[in-house]
Amino acid sequence: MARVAVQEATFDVSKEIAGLYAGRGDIGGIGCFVGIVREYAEGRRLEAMTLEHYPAMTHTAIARIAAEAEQRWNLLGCTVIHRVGRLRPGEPIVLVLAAAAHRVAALEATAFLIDWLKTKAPFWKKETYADGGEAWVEARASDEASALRWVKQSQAEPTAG
Amino acid sequence: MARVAVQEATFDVSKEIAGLYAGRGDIGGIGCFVGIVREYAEGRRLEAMTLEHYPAMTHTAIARIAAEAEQRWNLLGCTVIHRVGRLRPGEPIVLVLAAAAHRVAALEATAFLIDWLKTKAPFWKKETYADGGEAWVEARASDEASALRWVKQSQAEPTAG
Amino acid sequence: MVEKPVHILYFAWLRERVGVAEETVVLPDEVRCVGDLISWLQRRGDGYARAFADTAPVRCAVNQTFADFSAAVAPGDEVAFFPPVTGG
Amino acid sequence: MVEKPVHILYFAWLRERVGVAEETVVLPDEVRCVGDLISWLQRRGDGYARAFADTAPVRCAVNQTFADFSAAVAPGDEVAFFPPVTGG
Repeated sequence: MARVAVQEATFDVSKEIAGLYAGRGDIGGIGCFVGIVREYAEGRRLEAMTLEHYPAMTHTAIARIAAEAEQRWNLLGCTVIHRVGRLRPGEPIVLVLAAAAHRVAALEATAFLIDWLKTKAPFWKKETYADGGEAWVEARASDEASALRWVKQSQAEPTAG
Repeated sequence: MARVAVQEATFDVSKEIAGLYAGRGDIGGIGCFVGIVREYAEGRRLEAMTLEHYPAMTHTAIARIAAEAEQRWNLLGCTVIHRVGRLRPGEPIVLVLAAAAHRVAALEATAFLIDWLKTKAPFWKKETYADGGEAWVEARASDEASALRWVKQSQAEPTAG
Repeated sequence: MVEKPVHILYFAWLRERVGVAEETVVLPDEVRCVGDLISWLQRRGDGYARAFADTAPVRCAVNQTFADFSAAVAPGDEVAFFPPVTGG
Repeated sequence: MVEKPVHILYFAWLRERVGVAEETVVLPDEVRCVGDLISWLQRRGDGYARAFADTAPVRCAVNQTFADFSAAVAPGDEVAFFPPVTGG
């Protein structure tokens, strides 16, 4: 059962990683991704990035994505922490951890989780620029494509096996 | 220029991650892998894992691997810390961090770095079992295969492009 | 005629255009699916008309599950409208 | 005849079988490459013979760079012998 948190506060990566493997000997590797707010968006300097979400749905949506990863890669631990509210450039925004017996599963699951978070979890980003303007971030086709690689792989499995 | 360390002491993942992105706004994501000593090796319980290395060569070999990753994925930061000496099950053994503008580069570079560390860096593991026996870990064909995916990809690029 | 109270939520620029984050409305019986609800909302005022002028970038969830515009809307449902997600 | 002092290092089970971690040896002139050096070492004693009985799992580096058995060995070189690496 994954640890899922949606919060305004930042997170402590060391503490989250230690929480996954402390006191157990079956984990051989932990894959991790930390997303960070960048200072420039297509050439415009950011003052802040504000994350809105759908509270009644967010936790369930992330838990479903995590459960899918846990099952597909036999994970021995999984953590997803997504921040909401107003963040400044250089601040961490999301943490994904996937623990497994071996590194390939841990790293693949990490990539899967962040790809799916970007396309299946109800978050919306608004950029506030240093020049005073603001705009909602548009979904990128490349994120959709990244998420789709996992669908294709999944559909191909029965045929290949 | 990557941060490379070979040490007996453990490492602080949060501190290492913060060291990569603190004070800059160009990093969008950090991929990370933490390797951990597992308690069982093919059914035998481990008392300890001892890591030997080739001091005059280790640092240079890792720096070369990291430089390759930095160049291939346009990394904005890279850290490799490998522990040596006697480690107990459940202890972290290796840390790989790759920072980039976007997540795909960060996670691919992380996978590349750990694959290459396993096949190109002069470390040797000896397992000491709870029943008193000990044995040098043998290289696995699967690690060689994992490392080769990056060579193939590299060779295929000129043709594809 | 059956009264159909439905709770509606709006996120991101849909919320900004509609002007409210959530509301409970009582729908006429002929509103049977999300698509019907959108047509009904388009006639509800200027903000709604602007929010739903182009439905191509509009996504929805019924009772906290992503759904198509063909999804049924029943009394007591929670329907949310939003642009494609951009978290992570 | 040219004196050829070479520094040799052994790691993992090669070190254990040879019995020393490193040594400096003066090689006869006919030892021109790593392969020649292995043949020379195989006759140096029982530990060496056991260490190099099967060279299939033996890897080497010359001056801290991975090398083939065909790599040249020159005076002052550092040659290391070890099994396939298993770090990470």
